[in-house]
Amino acid sequence: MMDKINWTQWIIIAVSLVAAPFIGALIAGLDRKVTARMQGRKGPPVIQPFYDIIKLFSKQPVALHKLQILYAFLHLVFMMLVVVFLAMGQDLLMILFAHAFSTICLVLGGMSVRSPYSRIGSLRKIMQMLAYEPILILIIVAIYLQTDSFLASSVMSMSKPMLCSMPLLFLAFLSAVAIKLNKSPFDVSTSHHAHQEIVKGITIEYAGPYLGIIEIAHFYETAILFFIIMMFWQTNLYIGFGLETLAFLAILILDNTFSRLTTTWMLKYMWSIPLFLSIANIIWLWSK
Amino acid sequence: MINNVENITVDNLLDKVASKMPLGFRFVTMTCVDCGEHFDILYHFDKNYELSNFRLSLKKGESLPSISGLIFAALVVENEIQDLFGVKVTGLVLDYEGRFLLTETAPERPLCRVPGVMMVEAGKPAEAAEVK
Amino acid sequence: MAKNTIIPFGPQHPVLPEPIQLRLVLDEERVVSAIPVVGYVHRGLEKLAEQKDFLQDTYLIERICGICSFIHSLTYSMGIESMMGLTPPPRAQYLRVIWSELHRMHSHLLATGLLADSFGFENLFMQLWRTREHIMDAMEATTGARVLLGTCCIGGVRKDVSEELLKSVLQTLVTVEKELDEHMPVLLNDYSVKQRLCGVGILDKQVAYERGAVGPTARASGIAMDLRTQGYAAYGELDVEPMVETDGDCYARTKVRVRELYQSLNIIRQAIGKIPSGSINVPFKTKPDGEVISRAEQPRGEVLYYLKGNGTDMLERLRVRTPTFANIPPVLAMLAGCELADVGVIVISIDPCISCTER
Amino acid sequence: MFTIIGNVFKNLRSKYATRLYPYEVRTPFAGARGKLEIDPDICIYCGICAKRCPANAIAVTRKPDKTWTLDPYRCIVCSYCVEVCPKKCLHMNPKHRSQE
Amino acid sequence: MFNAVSKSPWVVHFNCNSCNGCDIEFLACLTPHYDVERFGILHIGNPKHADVLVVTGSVNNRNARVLQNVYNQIPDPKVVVAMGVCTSSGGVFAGCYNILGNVDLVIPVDVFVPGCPPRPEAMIDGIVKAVGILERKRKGEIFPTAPKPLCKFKPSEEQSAEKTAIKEEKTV
Amino acid sequence: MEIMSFNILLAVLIIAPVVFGVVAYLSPDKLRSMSIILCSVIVAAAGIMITIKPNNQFELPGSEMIATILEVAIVGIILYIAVTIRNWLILLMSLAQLGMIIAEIILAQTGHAVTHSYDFATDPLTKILILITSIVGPIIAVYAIGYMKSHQEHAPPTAASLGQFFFFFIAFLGFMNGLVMANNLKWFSFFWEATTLCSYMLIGQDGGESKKNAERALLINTFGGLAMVAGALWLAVENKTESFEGLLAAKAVIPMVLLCVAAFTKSALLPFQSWLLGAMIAPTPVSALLHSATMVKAGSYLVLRVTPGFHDSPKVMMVITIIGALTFAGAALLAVTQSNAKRVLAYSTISNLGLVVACAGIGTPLAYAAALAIICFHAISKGLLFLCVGRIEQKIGSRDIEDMGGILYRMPVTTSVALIGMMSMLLPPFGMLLSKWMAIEATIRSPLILVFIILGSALTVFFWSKWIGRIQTSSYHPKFNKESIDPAMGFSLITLALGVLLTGLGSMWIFNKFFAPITKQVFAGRTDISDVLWNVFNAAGDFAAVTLFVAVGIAFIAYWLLVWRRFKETDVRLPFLCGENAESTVYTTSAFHNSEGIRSYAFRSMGDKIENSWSSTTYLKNFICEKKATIWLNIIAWVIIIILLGEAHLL
Ligand code: NFV
Ligand code: SF4
Ligand code: SF4
Ligand code: SF4
Repeated sequence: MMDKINWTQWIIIAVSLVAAPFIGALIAGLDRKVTARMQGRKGPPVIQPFYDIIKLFSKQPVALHKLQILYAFLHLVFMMLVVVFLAMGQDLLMILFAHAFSTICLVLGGMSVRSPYSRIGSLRKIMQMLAYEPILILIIVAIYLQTDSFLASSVMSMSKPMLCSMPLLFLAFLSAVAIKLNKSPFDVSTSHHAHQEIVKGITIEYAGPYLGIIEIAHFYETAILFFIIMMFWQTNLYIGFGLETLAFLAILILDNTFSRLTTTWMLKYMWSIPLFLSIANIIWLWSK
Repeated sequence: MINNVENITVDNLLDKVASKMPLGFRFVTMTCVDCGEHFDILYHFDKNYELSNFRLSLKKGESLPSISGLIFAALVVENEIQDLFGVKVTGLVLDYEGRFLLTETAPERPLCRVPGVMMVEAGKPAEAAEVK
Repeated sequence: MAKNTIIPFGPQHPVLPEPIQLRLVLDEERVVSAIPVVGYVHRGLEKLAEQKDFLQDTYLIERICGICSFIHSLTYSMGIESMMGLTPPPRAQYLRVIWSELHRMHSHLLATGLLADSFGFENLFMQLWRTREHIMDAMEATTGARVLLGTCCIGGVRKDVSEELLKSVLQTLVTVEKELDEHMPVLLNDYSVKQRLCGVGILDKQVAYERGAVGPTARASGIAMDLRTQGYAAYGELDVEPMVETDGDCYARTKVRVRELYQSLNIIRQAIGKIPSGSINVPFKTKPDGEVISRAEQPRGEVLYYLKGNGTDMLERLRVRTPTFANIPPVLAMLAGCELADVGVIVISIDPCISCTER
Repeated sequence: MFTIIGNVFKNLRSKYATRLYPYEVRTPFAGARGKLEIDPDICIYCGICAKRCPANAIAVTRKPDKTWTLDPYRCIVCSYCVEVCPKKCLHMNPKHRSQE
Repeated sequence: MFNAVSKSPWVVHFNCNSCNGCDIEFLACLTPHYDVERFGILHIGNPKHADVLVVTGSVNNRNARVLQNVYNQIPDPKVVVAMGVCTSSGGVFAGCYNILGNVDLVIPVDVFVPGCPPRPEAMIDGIVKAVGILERKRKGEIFPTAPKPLCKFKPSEEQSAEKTAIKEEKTV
Repeated sequence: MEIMSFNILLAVLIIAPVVFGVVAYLSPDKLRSMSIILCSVIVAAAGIMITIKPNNQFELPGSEMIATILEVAIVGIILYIAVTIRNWLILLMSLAQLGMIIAEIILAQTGHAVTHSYDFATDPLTKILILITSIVGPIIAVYAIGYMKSHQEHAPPTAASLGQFFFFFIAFLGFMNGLVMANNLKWFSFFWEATTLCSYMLIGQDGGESKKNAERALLINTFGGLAMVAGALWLAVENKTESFEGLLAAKAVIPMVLLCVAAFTKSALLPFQSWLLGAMIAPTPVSALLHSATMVKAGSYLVLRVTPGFHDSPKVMMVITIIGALTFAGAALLAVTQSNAKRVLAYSTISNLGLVVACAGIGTPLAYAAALAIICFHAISKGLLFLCVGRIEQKIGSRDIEDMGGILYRMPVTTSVALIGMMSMLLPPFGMLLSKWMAIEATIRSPLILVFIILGSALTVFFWSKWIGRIQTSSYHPKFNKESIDPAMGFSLITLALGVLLTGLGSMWIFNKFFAPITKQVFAGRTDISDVLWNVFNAAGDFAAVTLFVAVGIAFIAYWLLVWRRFKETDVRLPFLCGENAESTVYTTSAFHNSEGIRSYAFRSMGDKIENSWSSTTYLKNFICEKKATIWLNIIAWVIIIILLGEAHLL
């Protein structure tokens, strides 16, 4: 309830709302830098994403029609909501829903325009959702099995790091993160710099500030995902941070050692190995 | 100068062309040359790096039957000839109707020689740009 | 039931480096039909060549395409030479071979790099182009230009290459080979690359033959055809074998290119080893007259020049049939029934060069 | 799978391949065709270069005064003119034009 | 703010009519040896996200409208960089029947990069210059189409006053 | 206020519709509309009144006899129909049904005493269904006035008369009310069969092809009827009772399972789903009323009614849950493959009914509350969606989703209403999402079910967003079209849309105010069940609901301030078509697909011709085919049902 939130919580919410995009942007900047170095290039400065965002907001706001932009706003707001929920340690399922709806809004925005590439990208985005959503839910199930609670805050009450009890789920989750960040081999619906058969896919018709909104939402999302990775070692922040770095490098290496594969492949893969890993992990937890 | 040239006519064109493929010839391309009164249309076939050609002389204004029904690959070049020389090619599998390489705004039949005018001034000299 | 998707694929499309439109009809994401729409790069160069004199044409012809430019001017020169009865001196012939093969290498690296880009392997693209840069340097060092070499002329070549430079080219080749050894396994053995290439865009031998495929496209379908074996320029004295694969899919085409890269390395080494000294061109006074067909093996396949001179400075007709021109009908056969995601890959796998095609 | 990973780590370890162009300029290759230059004092304004240039980039006038004009936005840097000039007053500067 | 516009120019490349020479040189700019991403440049492939339009090749009858469309789809502020002599005059192709000519017949161009093809270094110069213009355009300055100065030489005897000054005099 | 006693209200609810139906049948067009409206008002008023009254019971003297006679009569009618359409299977089954009824009578005559209980009663569960029937029902009936007017103009000559249509349509409301209030199984069977009959007649309304589909519906539902009568007979013989009360008290597993099978047929769960799809051939109001909002809910109502007593047969409950969950996921999967709007809606209905059954099977309070919430929210939303589709179909002459692009501009009101309906099926803060959330939380302890529910939810999101994406696809229009709507249809659409919006926005509140107390009542005094999730859910739900509102509000306000007001026509750009966009600002309104304002999706193609680009939606053709998937799902479902029967027998 609103009235039950005390001022520390308000501060936490405010701080996380402000900090998340910065962290996300920083990660994106590091991503670009490290990717460049992996390819033997010098690469852009680490704060490049900030320049990009500022630039996007100084561009002319062009669009195909008005409705499209509403969805960009909703996309961002739901992403922010996820951050708020996480900061409040709220129900994990609700967090997942909010996150899913954020994505759905992006999809709807992409589909609301009469632009074939955008629509194809949107459909692929839904496929991506189909691919990773079960894993996210299974992670929640695993958390529930251990804590008997759906609350995000309950994770902190676990005495052992989550990674110890859900190592396989962690691996599966990394695949999901790769999808969410549109990294090879999963960058089917849109992709940041690669040249794709559907051009920019789902974001193709957003320009200027509206693209900026979507980018910011993406930063939020990145921050959220990395926060969740950190939660896998909730008992020690430093180790959690190390875990995060490792995961970050792993995803970048994945990005740089794989080509983009097809949607069909993605679905098949995600519904076989990671799903199998997750279910195995769940069964193990269940039998414990 | 060009070896293995056989003269053919519009009437036996299709038969001749059809007879080439079973012999293991690969269709290479066609060349159209404007010879003033008529077009020389050369059909090039290749077997073991050896070209063998048909030469068809087509009167201006006459239409050329398409061989794209026999050899799909000829489609592209026939459309091109139709564009660039204004030769009407009949029976194309996919007819771009003279809009293959050219658009409405482009000159018509650009590769035809206009009698009398042998050379169009190619490009403007540098002064022209300077004046502008 | 649902209508089919109709989209233009190109002309301005990041996967296609060049403007060509494929009008795709898709059922969900499966291609039902693909119709090429061209003319975005049509310049009308054949006409212009008739209006410049045949010496200037050498430079014009080079600019049919920046990727395979040298071999264009080479084929053109060979045509004019045979019209005028000239035989370039052997050193020129060898230099021509060396530059041709450098061109082939840069073109193949470019093509495979673009292919990697088209299936989203950015890193591989970067690495291949990085390797390519060595070859560009070698070309710039030997000719003075990176792309449009401008060194082939009628009767020989314009520029001699010193022994040191040739040595440095060999040196470059060592680097290139080392890097190729590193990258080629990625192209050939990587799981994800194979996923995208194997079994995609299959062109079987019969169709390849009927539709007149040339170059790596044809060779990948099992048609052993390489004009270099006919021994134009100095190829007759060098060891050239057509590189043939039989699967006819994108993977086979890539493999042909990869093998040709090594082959080119080998040829250049042979040529540098055997290169005689002497003059680099022959003087001439005559004007081209008569009709001639000249053919050579471009990176993408057989190029055919039809030249008709009339004893004046101007040619009466110059016609170029480039390899991509011949490869367009086969690529349409490959596209039918493929996935949208593979359209770019398939198109790039024949290494299309539209500016060659449309001139 | 992961066949390129060795290369990735190699790149991470070693210095980047990038030439930091505007800050560090590589010396051009000797004999590179960067831009066309003329020594106007040797030139006899015969106009042969202008006639031979495949791109019509040169204009030479003798009257009212002697000028040799190059349209650098037309020149295809082929150095054909260098070859045909009887006085050899044209030469190619290995530096490219915008690098002045 | 931070001149952000000039620090994050996203490029869309349209190959008009080029012989690919300029094209591949431009692509080479993206690759490790030149790496224009150092300047924040992304080859984005979609005009709606772009700030810089890189054109190679001259305009012909069919692609003029495409060029126009691509240009129109780029939101302001935007700059156009024309690579190669084809873009500035038609280059060696001037006079071809299907060539309309230079790119600035169709869209305003901010930077012309001479050369056939320009070296990647020259292209980088061009883009860097264009990016400066981009920032000033954001501030509302209006730019005319870039000039294409000729290089005019006269025998130095005739230049009695300043003997050495005119090596490369530029006129518009 | 005892203005009207319970008994009178009851009678009004059941009998008034039938009477008005007869009036509608006999009267000419004008009067018919009047009588329908009047009936609607009366039923709605009575429905509301009976719900605000305390729970009550009613016993009819001699009801045994009346019910039996009515039941025999209705089975007789079905028999007659079976003979006329020469469907021997139906004939056989109704004969068996008749036989069992007679057996029961004979039993009673031979002194086999059966405990009597009251005949009709209201309790919270009943009241929810009455509310749905008597509020959503009349609204749809009003819509039908407008709809049928133009439907009849284009109907084939084989179509039955409007009078007949409205008779069954209106009378159905009464039967439905009776059905949910009946406590006595005899009465229940009668109403059950009566709704089957109505459904049959209404599906076959247009004659021809539709007759076949009606026949299938009748066949499957007769099978259900058979199961039900068998259950009743068993109950009477073994447990000497014939009321739900008795059933629950006796904990008789076999009759309960038989009743559940009957419920599955009516709710069209797998493997009985085929009739509901066939039923989509009926005029859209029928689909809306019978085949999504009310009649099919009878099945899930029955499951909800009987399951609370069987917590000590966990295996049976488990199997019921599995069937529900399988249906939920399976129907959603099939819905993904469909492009026919009504079939999508049908599958979605089946899917949701599956979820209700699954929740009922889980049987914890949270699940029970979720089931109630789904029934309620689904009825409103789905009713609305059907009405929208009906209208769209009449307007564009197609029920293919792919043809619905651009209707946002052509018929903004209907489309917005439809959008609201669809959003309410999957987006927060609408009730459906809330219910699904509860369902997931409730199933957390049974991973198998959870997997189904997760899959089902994901697929649900998939097909809805595809559809939403399609209908809102549009180009830029400076102004929207003015839409002219038939007043009756307009009224229904707007009321239902308001209903959806209000219940949606207040879903958390409604939940806490109504469903939670009802559930508590149902589970009152049950110590064997505790639900730790309950409180957590409430707290979290509250917080989520409030923040969601705030967030969405912020988004809208920001959007309005920053974009809506400032958006200029000059900021409009054409879509990315690889640079080959054809001329832009050509406004045409002629052919349907060109009525798109700016013809922005045109591109120049082969030979410089201008062509329209088009992008269809994916139906996962690469992955699944409806036919094959149906067969497999049916096989699995049959296996599960057989297991269920076996399970019941063993206990
Ligand atoms: N190889 C080659 Fe060409 C030629 N001739 C051709 O299609 O590249 Ni531009
Ligand atoms: S050819 Fe040489 S001497 Fe003659 S004008 Fe040109 S530069 Fe001067
Ligand atoms: S270099 Fe070539 S293009 Fe340039 S002026 Fe000389 S001849 Fe003309
Ligand atoms: S400027 Fe030269 S290299 Fe560039 S496109 Fe034109 S001809 Fe080709």
